[in-house]
Amino acid sequence: MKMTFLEAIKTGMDHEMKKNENVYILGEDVGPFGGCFGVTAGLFDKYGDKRVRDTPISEGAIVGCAVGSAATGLRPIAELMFGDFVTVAMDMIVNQAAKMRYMFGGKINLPLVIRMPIGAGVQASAQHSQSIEAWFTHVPGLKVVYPSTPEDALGLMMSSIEDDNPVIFFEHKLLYGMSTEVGDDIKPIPLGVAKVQREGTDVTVIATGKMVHNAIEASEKLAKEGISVEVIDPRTLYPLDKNTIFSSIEKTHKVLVITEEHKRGGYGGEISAMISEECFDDLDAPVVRVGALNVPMPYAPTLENVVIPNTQDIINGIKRMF
Amino acid sequence: MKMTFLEAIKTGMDHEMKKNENVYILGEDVGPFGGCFGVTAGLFDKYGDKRVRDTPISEGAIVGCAVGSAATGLRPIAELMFGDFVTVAMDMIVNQAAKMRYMFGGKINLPLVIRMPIGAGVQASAQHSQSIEAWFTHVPGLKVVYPSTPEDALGLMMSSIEDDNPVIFFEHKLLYGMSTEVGDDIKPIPLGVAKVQREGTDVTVIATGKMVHNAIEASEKLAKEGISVEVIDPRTLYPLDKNTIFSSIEKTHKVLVITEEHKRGGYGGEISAMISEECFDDLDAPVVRVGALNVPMPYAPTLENVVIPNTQDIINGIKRMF
Amino acid sequence: MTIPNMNVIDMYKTMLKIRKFETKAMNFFAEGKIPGFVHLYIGEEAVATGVCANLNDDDYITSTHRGHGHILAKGGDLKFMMAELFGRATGYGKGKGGSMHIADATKGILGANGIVGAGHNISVGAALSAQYRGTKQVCVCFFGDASTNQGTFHESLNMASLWKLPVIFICENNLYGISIHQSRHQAIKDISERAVSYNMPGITVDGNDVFAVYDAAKEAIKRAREGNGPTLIECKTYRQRGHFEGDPGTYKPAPEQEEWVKKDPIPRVEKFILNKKILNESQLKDIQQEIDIQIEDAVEFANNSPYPSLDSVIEDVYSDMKEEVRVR
Amino acid sequence: MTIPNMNVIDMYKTMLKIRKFETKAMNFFAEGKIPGFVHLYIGEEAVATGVCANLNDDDYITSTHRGHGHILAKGGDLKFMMAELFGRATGYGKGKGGSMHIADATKGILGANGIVGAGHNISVGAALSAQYRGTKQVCVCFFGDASTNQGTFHESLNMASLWKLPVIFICENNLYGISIHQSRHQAIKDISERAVSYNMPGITVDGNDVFAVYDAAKEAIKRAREGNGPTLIECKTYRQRGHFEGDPGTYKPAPEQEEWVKKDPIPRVEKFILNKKILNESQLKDIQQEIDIQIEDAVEFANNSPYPSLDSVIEDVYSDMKEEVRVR
Ligand SMILES: Cc1ncc(C[n+]2csc(CCOP(=O)(O)OP(=O)(O)O)c2C)c(N)n1
Ligand SMILES: Cc1ncc(C[n+]2csc(CCOP(=O)(O)OP(=O)(O)O)c2C)c(N)n1
Ligand SMILES: [Mg+2]
Ligand SMILES: [Mg+2]
Repeated sequence: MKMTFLEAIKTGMDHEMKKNENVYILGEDVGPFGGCFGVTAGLFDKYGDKRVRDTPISEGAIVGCAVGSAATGLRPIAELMFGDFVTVAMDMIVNQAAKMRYMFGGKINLPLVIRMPIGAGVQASAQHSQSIEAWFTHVPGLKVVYPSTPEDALGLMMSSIEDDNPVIFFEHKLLYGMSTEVGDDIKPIPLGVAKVQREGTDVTVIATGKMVHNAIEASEKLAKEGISVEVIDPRTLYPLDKNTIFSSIEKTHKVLVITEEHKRGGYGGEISAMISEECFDDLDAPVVRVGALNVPMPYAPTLENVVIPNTQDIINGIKRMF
Repeated sequence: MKMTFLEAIKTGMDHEMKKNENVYILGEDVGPFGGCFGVTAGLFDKYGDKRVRDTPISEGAIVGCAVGSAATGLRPIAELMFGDFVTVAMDMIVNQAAKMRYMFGGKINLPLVIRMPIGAGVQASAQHSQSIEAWFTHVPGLKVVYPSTPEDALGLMMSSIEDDNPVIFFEHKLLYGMSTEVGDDIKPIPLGVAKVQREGTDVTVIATGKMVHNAIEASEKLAKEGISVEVIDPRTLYPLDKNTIFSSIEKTHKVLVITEEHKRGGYGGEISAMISEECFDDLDAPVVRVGALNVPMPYAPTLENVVIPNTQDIINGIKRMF
Repeated sequence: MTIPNMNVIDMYKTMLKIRKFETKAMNFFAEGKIPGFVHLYIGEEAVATGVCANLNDDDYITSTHRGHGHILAKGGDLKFMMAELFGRATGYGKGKGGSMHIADATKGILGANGIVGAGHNISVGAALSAQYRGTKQVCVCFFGDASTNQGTFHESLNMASLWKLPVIFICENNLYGISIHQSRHQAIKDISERAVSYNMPGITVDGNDVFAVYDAAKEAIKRAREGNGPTLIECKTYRQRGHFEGDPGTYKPAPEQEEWVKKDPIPRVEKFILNKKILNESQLKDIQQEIDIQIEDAVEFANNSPYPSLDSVIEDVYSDMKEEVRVR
Repeated sequence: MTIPNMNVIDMYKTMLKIRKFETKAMNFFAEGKIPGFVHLYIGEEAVATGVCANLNDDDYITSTHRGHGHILAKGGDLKFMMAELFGRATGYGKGKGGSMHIADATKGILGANGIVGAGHNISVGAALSAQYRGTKQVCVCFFGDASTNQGTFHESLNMASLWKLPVIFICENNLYGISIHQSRHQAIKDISERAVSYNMPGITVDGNDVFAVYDAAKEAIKRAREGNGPTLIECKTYRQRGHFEGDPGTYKPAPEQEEWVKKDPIPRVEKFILNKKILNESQLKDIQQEIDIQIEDAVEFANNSPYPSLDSVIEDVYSDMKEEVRVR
């Protein structure tokens, strides 16, 4: 069946809520309003205010509530309206959720999911457009998921909810409306398994989130010029499926990493560094990274377009390697 | 004269406070108590409670106060008692301080310094030991300073206070007691200039914070085995002095990056990726990164020692390249 | 009430300016001429107007995502605001900020803000700065009812009261945080009660009565200027539009909406002006026309302004260096 | 006061256990046998004891950096605690947590916490969980006076009251946050007044009177169990030691310290027990010895416990995978 990215996330949550009554959703305006982007629309009618909870504007307490209830038997899904607002909930994620299991000697589980819409492209400017994957991939104890298609969003959401660890679930807001075929056999997609989105032989492109689609577009264009591009979407940033990446590089010997985050200090740097460290002899050219410019996201569409990496940037980056 | 790292930071602040009455300090217990690590001890007696302000335990408001007062003519120095507590002040740093200048079209300056003691080694466990450079180097609009010697701490503190941008100033808590010679001619050290801490010809080690000293120790040991190591301390993580790094690599063709942060997603990855991207042809071996294990910092000294990278890890990493 | 006629007229003009500016923005947004998010202040104009009528140019304000009213009331320029909404190089933020990030340092406007509750903290810093430098400046912090559940509210009021800072906390209780009615985000009715926690005065006023707001603010500002510390003023008002443009606001019960539209602050002032014979009908018309012209001028200014150069995208992030450019 | 003699004796034992455990920890820290940070609860034992005497094993608590007393009062095991302070594999956290991070899920102890104010948020989650699952469990949130200026306090009390969650907020007002006297961190005297902001009951009790604490907590816990929501209880007490071991606490005026040492909660209970003839002197001695033995046993247990294996360092961070090991 065809499904939008947004519906896929909702369907994933719905399935898990049906299966397990301890799964619940909380966040700002997630109830009758259906969430700022409409992701939870309809769930309130189905599950009521106990399981789809509107909260005050208190992101720290929202995540704290998730942490406390996860530690005591529930499986919360917390929505942050925009990922950018996690700046007021960092402590609960970083110092509490991520570390409790370890500090307590492994004697406590924290099965919780924190959903964060991220990404630019809607002229929402500097405080509503950030890509913040790198902060969380740097924090031991968190799993980090970032799907790029409806099908993956659905299956990965199910796995995230079923996981006994805190999971950060990123959703690129420009993908919400994207609609594609989703297999009828709805089931979890394991965390830590990458997907080869397009096979190729000349160069490996590792892309995340919305950039996966730019990478595919770039490879279609490059195919016409005789360059065969393999596009890999890690889907979960951590755990990272190194094997799929390494196998591809053994074949292509060239890599470009494309992420929407600011290039400086991004997770793309981790991927690049890791590849250089572990596949040096396989590389015929330096790993090229493409990312957003290192400036806050500007408002004017013309400026925003310059800051966000695009298909042409990927093409340019690849061509530099040939 | 000889000076401890701690005294050097204090001296840097003292000099600037003397010069400019709009420079002031705020933070928890920074007044008569002198700060949890004693860095501000004595300044309260000298400058009084207007300029050395004890605050309630409200890190968000502390940094917010710094932001609001910097925007209106003061030059605040905010102390976070431990860098780990920045999790409750992230918004003021990331969404406000770093972005205001840009969002407002460059029409506002934010001359403020946020001091954060970081690092492990005192059995303070998971919530009092983190190295969090990577979060801030990823945020456009912030400058990030991380000195490793008293002399640098002093001069860089002066420059940080005189800078018109928000500066994150990291202090490794194990360095506070370190005492070395500081030139009598006290003056600012410009941000963005690396220091070659030890010259060498066979391999370049880029090290930050306390790890600079481990790197020097490693190079002394390796010298006996005939391996000549050049140790570079960037001192400011951003702006990063690429030239000094690149010149060294042109000579040595081998690089190891050693940072105390968790390896996954650390700033070490950025440095490594950047070097691979820009110096690929100069490299005879993959850039090796050494960092902390990707687990929260444990309490027991034996465990903590395993997690923190040490001199032997640097030696091992270098030997792998030969 | 002992407000001079001059001030009454000025306040009327300000309210009208806000209303007309926003009505334009509303239409432009609907036409797709303004992108991003636009949060309108329609129905709440009396709050910003009544408060700012007491302020000097060098006093400070912090604002919110719903900032047009605050900025105009504090003396912000229609032209630079409209140009910013249009994403032009002449806008307040050179097109980098948009509706949620308008600031004007020359008027003490420390910025609209996209983060709910951020202004609380910043206002304390600005007030500290005034106290530190020994000026008689004050800072007014505007914020919504729902933002009073954010930790920043608490930390800021505590610190401001402890240090007797010259800040005035103006809560615009418009009954909603997006779709959430006040009764669903806090267990109290009068937000001014929260002043107790900080040992500061807290009062509630009719936020649709510009004179009531004016009077309450006057006293609080005086108190602050005299070094007696902060005040929390809750202004009961109503958001006539959806949360942002595009939100139909269907969660607001129709009778509630109607009741509040009846209490619209602008006709109330018009009636007052006519009743008290401060101005006659035709004089009011003149004012309305005068403001229409100002708005048209601002639109024209914005329309005729250049787009920001693409190179400018890497400027203004540091005071002393540029980020790296992309070669495309 | 109508507390059965049995309970009085139990509470006495608990207080003594805390005192003696911490006195040991204090000495071990001084000798360098315990590294890291150690924050002692000496002088405040009546609070945790009086509150927890009303709790069941499956009720929850959240604690602070100063957690030994809470954990022991809630049924934590001396042996596993001491072993944790010693950094041994048998400790509550297998040597990974230390003094600031002791938890015991089997006793509903959701962890001491190194972040001031973090427990507030977590307690709300635990209480929500109890309400959600329809149990009659409650959660007690312990925290210091200075932590009530942290945003988390505000957000948590607001949410708990709004949702009528079964949580009891116990403020241990020991007059200081590290070196900062209460009068220098907030503009109020009675922290219980802050309950007004959330429309919940707020009361202040003598925190050095274990029976007063017991009574107040009993009522609040009943209220919570019956679905009537949270209560804020402020217990006025005093931290007899420095903030952490190593801090001489010179900022505390000597007369203040002396006055409070006179109000030490343990002799008060002893006097009560003797006066009321609940026990005689020799019976008290027996209890003291019994606890001394328990402490000695705990020390022996800790001393004889193995250090954690170095391999264990990469375990327990995820439930289903291990991080990469270092090859050294
Ligand atoms: C930290 C943060 N959380 C959530 C949001 C999303 N958001 C923007 S405005 C708003 C409602 C604010 O309500 P209120 O404070 O009452 O102001 P009003 O919109 O009614 O003027 C929300 C939830 C945000 N911008 N920042
Ligand atoms: C977020 C955060 N800020 C600061 C600290 C440092 N710190 C630890 S305990 C403490 C004082 C706490 O005072 P209070 O809440 O009164 O508890 P008490 O120590 O008196 O029991 C401070 C400032 C911290 N651990 N976490
Ligand atoms: Mg509102
Ligand atoms: Mg205290």
